[in-house]
Amino acid sequence: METVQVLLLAFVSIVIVNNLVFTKFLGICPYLGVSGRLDMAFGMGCAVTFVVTLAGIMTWMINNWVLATLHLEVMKYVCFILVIAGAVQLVEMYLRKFFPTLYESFGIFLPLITTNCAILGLCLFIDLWGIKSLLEATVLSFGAGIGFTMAICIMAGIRENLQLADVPDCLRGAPITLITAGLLTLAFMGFAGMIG
Amino acid sequence: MATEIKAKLTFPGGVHPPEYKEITEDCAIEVMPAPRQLAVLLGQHIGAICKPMVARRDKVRAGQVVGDSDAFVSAPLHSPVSGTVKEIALQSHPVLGRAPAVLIETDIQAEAGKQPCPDRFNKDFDERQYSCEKICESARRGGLAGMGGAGFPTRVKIEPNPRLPKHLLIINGCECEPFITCDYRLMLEWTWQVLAGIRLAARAAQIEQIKIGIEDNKPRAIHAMQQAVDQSGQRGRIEVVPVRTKYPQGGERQLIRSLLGKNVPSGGIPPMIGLCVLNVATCAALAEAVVCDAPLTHRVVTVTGNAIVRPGNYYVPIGAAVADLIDFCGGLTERAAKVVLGGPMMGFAIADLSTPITKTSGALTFLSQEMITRAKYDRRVTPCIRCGRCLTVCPENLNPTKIAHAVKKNRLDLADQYYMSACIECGCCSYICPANIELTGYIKTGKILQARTKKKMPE
Amino acid sequence: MLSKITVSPAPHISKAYSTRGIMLDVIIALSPAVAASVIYFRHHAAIIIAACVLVCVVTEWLCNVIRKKPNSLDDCSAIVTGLILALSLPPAIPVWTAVIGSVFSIAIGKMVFGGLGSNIFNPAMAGRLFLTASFGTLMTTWTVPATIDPGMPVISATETQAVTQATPLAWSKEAIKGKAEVQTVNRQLTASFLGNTGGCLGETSTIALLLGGLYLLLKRTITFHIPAAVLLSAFVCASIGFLLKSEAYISPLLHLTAGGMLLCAFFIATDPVTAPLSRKGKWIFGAGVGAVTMLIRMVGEYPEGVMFAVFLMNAATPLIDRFCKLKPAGGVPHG
Amino acid sequence: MDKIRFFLQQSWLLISASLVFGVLLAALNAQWEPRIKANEIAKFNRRALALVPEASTFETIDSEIIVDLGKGQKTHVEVKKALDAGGELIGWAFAVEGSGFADKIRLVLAADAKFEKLRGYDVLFSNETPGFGDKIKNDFFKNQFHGAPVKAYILNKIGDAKTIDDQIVAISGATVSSEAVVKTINTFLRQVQEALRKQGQIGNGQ
Amino acid sequence: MPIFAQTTGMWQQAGLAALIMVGLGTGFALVLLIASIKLKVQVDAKIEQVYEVLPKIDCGACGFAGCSSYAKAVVSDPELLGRCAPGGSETANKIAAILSLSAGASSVPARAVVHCRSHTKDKEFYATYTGIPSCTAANAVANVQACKFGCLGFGDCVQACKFDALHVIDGLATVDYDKCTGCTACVKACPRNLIEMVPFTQEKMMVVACRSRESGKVTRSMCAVGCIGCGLCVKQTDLFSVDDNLARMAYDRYEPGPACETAMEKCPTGVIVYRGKNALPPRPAGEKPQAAKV
Amino acid sequence: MANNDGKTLSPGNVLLAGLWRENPVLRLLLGMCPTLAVTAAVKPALTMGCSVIFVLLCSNIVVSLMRNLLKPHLRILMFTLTIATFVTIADLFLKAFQPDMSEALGPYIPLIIVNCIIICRAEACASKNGLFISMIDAFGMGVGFTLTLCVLASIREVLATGMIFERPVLPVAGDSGGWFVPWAAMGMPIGAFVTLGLLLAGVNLITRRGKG
Ligand SMILES: Cc1cc2nc3c(=O)[nH]c(=O)nc-3n(C[C@H](O)[C@H](O)[C@H](O)COP(=O)(O)O)c2cc1C
Ligand SMILES: Cc1cc2nc3c(=O)[nH]c(=O)nc-3n(C[C@H](O)[C@H](O)[C@H](O)COP(=O)(O)O)c2cc1C
Ligand SMILES: Cc1cc2nc3c(=O)[nH]c(=O)nc-3n(C[C@H](O)[C@H](O)[C@H](O)COP(=O)(O)O)c2cc1C
Ligand SMILES: Cc1cc2nc3c(=O)[nH]c(=O)nc-3n(C[C@H](O)[C@H](O)[C@H](O)CO)c2cc1C
Ligand code: SF4
Ligand code: SF4
Ligand code: SF4
Ligand code: SF4
Ligand code: FES
Repeated sequence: METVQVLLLAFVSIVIVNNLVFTKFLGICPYLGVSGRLDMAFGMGCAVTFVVTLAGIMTWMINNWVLATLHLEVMKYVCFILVIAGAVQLVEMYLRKFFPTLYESFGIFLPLITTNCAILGLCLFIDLWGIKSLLEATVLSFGAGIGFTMAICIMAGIRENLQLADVPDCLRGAPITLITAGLLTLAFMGFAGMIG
Repeated sequence: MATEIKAKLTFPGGVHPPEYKEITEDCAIEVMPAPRQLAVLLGQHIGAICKPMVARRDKVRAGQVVGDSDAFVSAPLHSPVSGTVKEIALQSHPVLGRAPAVLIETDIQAEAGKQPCPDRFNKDFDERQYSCEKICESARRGGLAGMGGAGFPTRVKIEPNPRLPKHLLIINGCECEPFITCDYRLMLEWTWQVLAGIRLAARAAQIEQIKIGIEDNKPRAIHAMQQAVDQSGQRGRIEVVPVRTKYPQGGERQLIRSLLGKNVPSGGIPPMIGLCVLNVATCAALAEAVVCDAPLTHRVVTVTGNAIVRPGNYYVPIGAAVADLIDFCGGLTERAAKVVLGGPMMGFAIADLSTPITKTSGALTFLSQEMITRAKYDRRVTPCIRCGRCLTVCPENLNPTKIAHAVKKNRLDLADQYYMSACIECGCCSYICPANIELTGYIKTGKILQARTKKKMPE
Repeated sequence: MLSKITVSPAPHISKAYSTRGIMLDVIIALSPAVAASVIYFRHHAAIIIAACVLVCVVTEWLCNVIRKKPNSLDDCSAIVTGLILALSLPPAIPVWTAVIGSVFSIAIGKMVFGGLGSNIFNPAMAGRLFLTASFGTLMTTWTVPATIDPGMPVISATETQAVTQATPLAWSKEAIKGKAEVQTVNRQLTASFLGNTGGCLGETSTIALLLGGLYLLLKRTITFHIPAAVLLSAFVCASIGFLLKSEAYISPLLHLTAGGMLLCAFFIATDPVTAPLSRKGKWIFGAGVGAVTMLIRMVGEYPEGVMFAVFLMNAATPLIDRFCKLKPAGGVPHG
Repeated sequence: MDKIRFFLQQSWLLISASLVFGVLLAALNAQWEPRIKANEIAKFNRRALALVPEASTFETIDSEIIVDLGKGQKTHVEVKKALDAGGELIGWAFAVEGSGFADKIRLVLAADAKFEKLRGYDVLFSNETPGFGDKIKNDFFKNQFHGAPVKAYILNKIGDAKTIDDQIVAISGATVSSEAVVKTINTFLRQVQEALRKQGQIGNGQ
Repeated sequence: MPIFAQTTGMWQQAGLAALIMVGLGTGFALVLLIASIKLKVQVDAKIEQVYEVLPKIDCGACGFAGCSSYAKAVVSDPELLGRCAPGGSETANKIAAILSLSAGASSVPARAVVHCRSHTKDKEFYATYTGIPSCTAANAVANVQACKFGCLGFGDCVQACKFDALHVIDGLATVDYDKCTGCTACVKACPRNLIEMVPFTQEKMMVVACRSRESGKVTRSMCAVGCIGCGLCVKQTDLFSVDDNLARMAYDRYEPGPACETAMEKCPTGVIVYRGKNALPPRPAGEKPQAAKV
Repeated sequence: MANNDGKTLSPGNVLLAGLWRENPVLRLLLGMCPTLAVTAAVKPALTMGCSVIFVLLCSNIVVSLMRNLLKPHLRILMFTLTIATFVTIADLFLKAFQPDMSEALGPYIPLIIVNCIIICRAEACASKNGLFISMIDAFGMGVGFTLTLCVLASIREVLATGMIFERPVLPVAGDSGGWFVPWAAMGMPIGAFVTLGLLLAGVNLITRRGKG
């Protein structure tokens, strides 16, 4: 019962209270780049969720089972990124070959994700927070993906509306998106401290 | 005087503009003599534009065919007077801008002027003496086209269609537009003729059941029609149904929704759900065409508004210029700022007063500056404040502001996603918008652009 | 005679109200709350309100000048923003703070998005949030209404000087933490109804806000959907807490009358620009505002959650709109 | 064989780069690791030294000290002796951890030789909001603990921050962070005192 | 600190690190090699080519999910050219080159010509138009201006032109031939079909800048510079023809010469003008005709 | 673009490209995450910038040297491997010699690995150009990045704390009687986003005006 509660809190916390985009500035590039249309944003969100869950689990295992036992923490970053990049590339090739429709709808986002800080960032934060159970790491990774999806979908909705608005020329595109993102972080501030 | 009637039947959405019907509702139909010159436009109805059947300097008789087409969806055109064809030339058209027309110089000596013949009809009228085919043929030869606004050739509408069998005839006596009273006067004064037309239409279309929808702000018309139905022993078959006064109650889709609680599919037509909708004036014209063999050359026009000297309901030859009507009605007052062919909600603003009356022109409304800008600070347009009023009033349950914005930003794909094509252009959204945005205008524009990108409209 | 003739697409007549009319209505509806704030907080209130309105108007004018756009002041929306921002500020904040808030409201909250109608977030709340984030101490310093203490001290923000007069909601937070009696808090209901308690300028007097809200409803400037949804969902959430743990959670009625709940329900959440278009959307929006507010009030760290709730739901509005997309009366057309 | 050859043709670069980089990293790490370790200790020492300025070294005690965090969670505390130049015990210092407004808060606590009075605390790590919770780093708040008796502290919203006793005045607008500091100190301080006492390191077991 | 103080520990560590790295490296190299062979997917050659010139950093700046999806999109819709920010114009040009391989280039450039020369002062108005300022919207309203065929001047074509080559000058859409690329966007935009793509066989072309099919009398009453279909130009050269009250020029046969010049001079309303780069300003319009209407 | 193989590239041009014409943050919108995350104050921003210059320089050198040996399916892996190695070196260095900064920057130093600027330069410049041009390019891009970060950070730090480089520049209100009350919001995410947004708008204004 208690673990369930802990996991639930961890999930809510990473989705809302410690949302990677709003509080940790991670994954800003796709957040700005792929939030133009809702369907694209949702596809991106799904792809990120998938990869970040995978990456979170794999890096946790490598870190705790291999590197920590061998006292090779110095190899952490290199291993993390190799695992992420390799896995993403493999998954992409695999999807493209065997599930072309799935690939069309969400696999196209995969290559973009290797250079997405949210993935590596989450792995690093899991390490930094000293998460000791694989289950919690999994929940956190999945939650981070969900949090990213939520953020990018909200942004996409807003941007679709802004397309019809009379935004001053010099603010079109990235600037207004950034300002909107800033105001969004204000909205999520209300949840700060809710889960200790 | 009939008593107050409170109807319950209605549709969701719609608006309640001030009615202004009192200006002309007590003006009996008056015959307007033929003016010196008439211009019979060759495109007056939906469907193929007619080809001229006469040439320059030809003599024509009253009722003679001057234009026709072989197309299935079309109706012939007739000369309302005897006279000479002056020329065939471009003439201002309220919708098409400029369109070819047959210009006829009236032979004033020979022209007695056509009189309406409502006395030919009474309670003993029996439609069964006319065969279905004969009625359809008369409708076609008489050049009948819907007089409620769209001008769809009536023959096509009433002819039985095995693919789309019809089981109910709905007669549209709503006249929901402000100012207009021509249908009202018809129902009051030519009750029997209208009823005869209804029965003929039902016979032609082989429909047993008939409902006549009339807005509850016309208790006298409801009463008159009810009485006529009762007296002619048609009670079980024909039902006079009061509906709530609300614009656009007279839109056929809305009327059907009010009467039957059913929706006509978006972009579809009433026959798809087994219905036929006819306007009362169309019925009156049908009766005349079948019984008196008289083609559609004249119609009742409400000349109204607060900028005309002598408003009223007039029996006008089709092809008479707006200027002639103005002359006949004593001229415009100083305040005139807008001339609208039709009612203020859906009518077409014109500036060329030589524009002729067509089969679908039920009214001519002259508005003063105050009437146009009655609301608001000088019709200044502000950005949409997303108040949602336009959504609330849209009888088709659309999202007008989104469509209009999309059109404005040239995003026709987006406009389509918000079902631009389902708009009936009733104007409720523009009427209600506090920001004064011409939503209907944008939507119309969007439809035109859409049609052009699909290359349906070469011009 | 004909030189004056105009042509345009149909329709040729329109209803007799305008954007400006709507905004003026809101201003009228806010006047009881303005009056109450001046009664309770004297010249402090008057100065802040005047400053906010003035700065908002000037900022909008400046933005228009910079963008070389026609002047848009005559739609009066800047005045509404100024008023609502002022009414949501604590009585004792320095005027310069109000000025910064107003500039942020109009410049960042509204004009960068393209001005009236284009903004995603409620401008007044944007300003208030920015102030809260920047000057937390000043924004949580509640002075006593002048009717209780005519001297009404002006607070200088030293770092350890804490609450002067706790607001009902601050008490509620204490009660949740078990540091105050729920009963003592609940006894503030009457004071909160009249407005004779600590809080933001315009939010203290329930009766003034109700009056204004009623006016807006009667004039049909707003529809009942959003206020009803906000109050209902807040009431339900508060009741659940109250029923489960009445020793920690204050009475739902106090939750409705205290803090910015009514100001929000009638004036802030109803801002048409940042709320959904359709009726169904308005229900969802209102319910969301009520629920998030109560979540923050009862579980979160802040005593008051209205502005966060409104902001959050503003952000979700495009998605709600999309989710509640209307279907044409005759069904979706083919092709 | 061909396959292996082909594979090597394609991949020799990656493999050799891996080799080179791996060796490079390990070498650098070995080179710098002592420094990094020293930095960490230095950081603690710097903070602790500020609290116990007379100390010259801090020495970790050998015995285990376990603190109960409630809810069945326990943690190990590394307690250090502060020794002056002559090797005389002049105080105690140790790092503690609790959860603050936004993230974890890590503090250094120091007490006097008898573990009766607090020598104050300093922040090792915190992520509290700038302008709000990060005022727990400010002197006016920290000073309240300097010289305060080792007791369960009580947080008040109003009061005089200048008097040094068990009454702590909260940072205005950041009650949560203030509370977190007080709660963390309360959790650890007396348990450590108790444990040391039991081990006979202070007060001779009464 | 002495260099290589912990020599043994270090070499152990280095060995381990190298082992792990080499293991990972070899593993991935192997797996990816196999995958790249086994999972090869045939892609449209053109998309492949475009992809090759893209920076392949999948930054998403183009609004697409990575370079490959942008490559795919731009191949099917060349309007998306130039979205790649990191690649810049260099990349855009390369893509354009790839995409244009199939597009046959015609020898004579076609440029837009507005077939109206009526400025505000030349036109007759019956009324003030107060509706939406767009040509398409206004064209749906009767009598916005007397001539049903002339330029409305609300600039739908200006909006459509991506190259800033069109401007409404004094109520008349005017092409800037230094900028026009002949993309035909404006042709589609004009609701009155006034804009036609004319093959510019010469630096400047002689055009009949009118589309009015009204009778001469009516045209005169509506516009000071409209074609009245009098046929004087036809008498000079057979490059002109009149049909439906409107003179037309056979652009494909056009050669400058004295006959054309005479026709231009003889034209009573001056509707024959030059259009093109450094075309002379047209002859000033005659008197504005008296309003023939009420 | 600096990577045009046909044309000869002048070093000055390449350098300037990074500083302004193709400034990674302001013009290419790359590397947004660190830009936003570490600009609450100038010192961490500068540290971050220097780390990026170091990594960029090293990885460009390595990539440029082995540019002719790359196999397509292993290219990305090769790049990330190189970058990750140098990032780890930078991280170790900071931990050893700048422990405070290392702590302040936290995971954002390792996140340089996925900073789009570096992989973008590796791909767009180093893998196509010789050593010299690649180095110049790395230096220009890195300095452009650092300068932008510093501009952003100084605006934020002044408004959020009244200080620059932790030295007071505005008299902060308090017992000593200053007038400036710090805008804490500028130190929070909102400050980062809005300041960068307005900065970008300013840049847009300048460049569009330049084009006429
Ligand atoms: C393409 C088309 C086909 C139609 N076919 C029929 C038909 O078969 N039967 C019929 O009764 N009406 C038909 N109509 C007429 C419509 O039912 C309707 O009466 C007409 O569009 C005018 O309606 P409105 O004034 O509400 O626009 C047709 C209309 C259109 C545009
Ligand atoms: C918004 C709107 C309002 C209409 N109002 C009326 C009306 O008041 N009376 C009427 O007879 N037809 C009205 N019509 C036309 C009807 O939809 C329909 O075309 C007509 O009743 C069919 O009969 P007809 O073919 O005999 O004209 C309206 C149409 C629309 C789109
Ligand atoms: C942007 C923002 C950040 C805040 N950060 C903190 C914080 O880090 N620590 C804290 O204790 N309170 C913080 N607060 C304030 C608390 O949420 C809350 O107002 C306080 O705990 C109770 O107020 P009081 O001190 O007036 O009782 C913050 C408030 C805002 C608006
Ligand atoms: C009912 C109503 C409520 C409004 N509430 C607000 C508000 O809470 N905050 C605000 O800045 N403007 C408000 N406005 C004014 C206006 O809509 C606002 O400035 C726009 O968001 C600016 O685009 C309101 C207007 C109306 C009609
Ligand atoms: S004009 Fe169209 S969109 Fe507007 S209310 Fe009528 S049907 Fe709806
Ligand atoms: S009625 Fe006008 S202001 Fe209101 S939502 Fe519709 S378009 Fe916008
Ligand atoms: S839209 Fe195209 S064809 Fe027309 S003027 Fe502009 S560049 Fe020329
Ligand atoms: S040429 Fe056509 S589109 Fe252009 S302004 Fe004239 S009428 Fe409008
Ligand atoms: S820098 Fe973070 S996703 Fe690109």
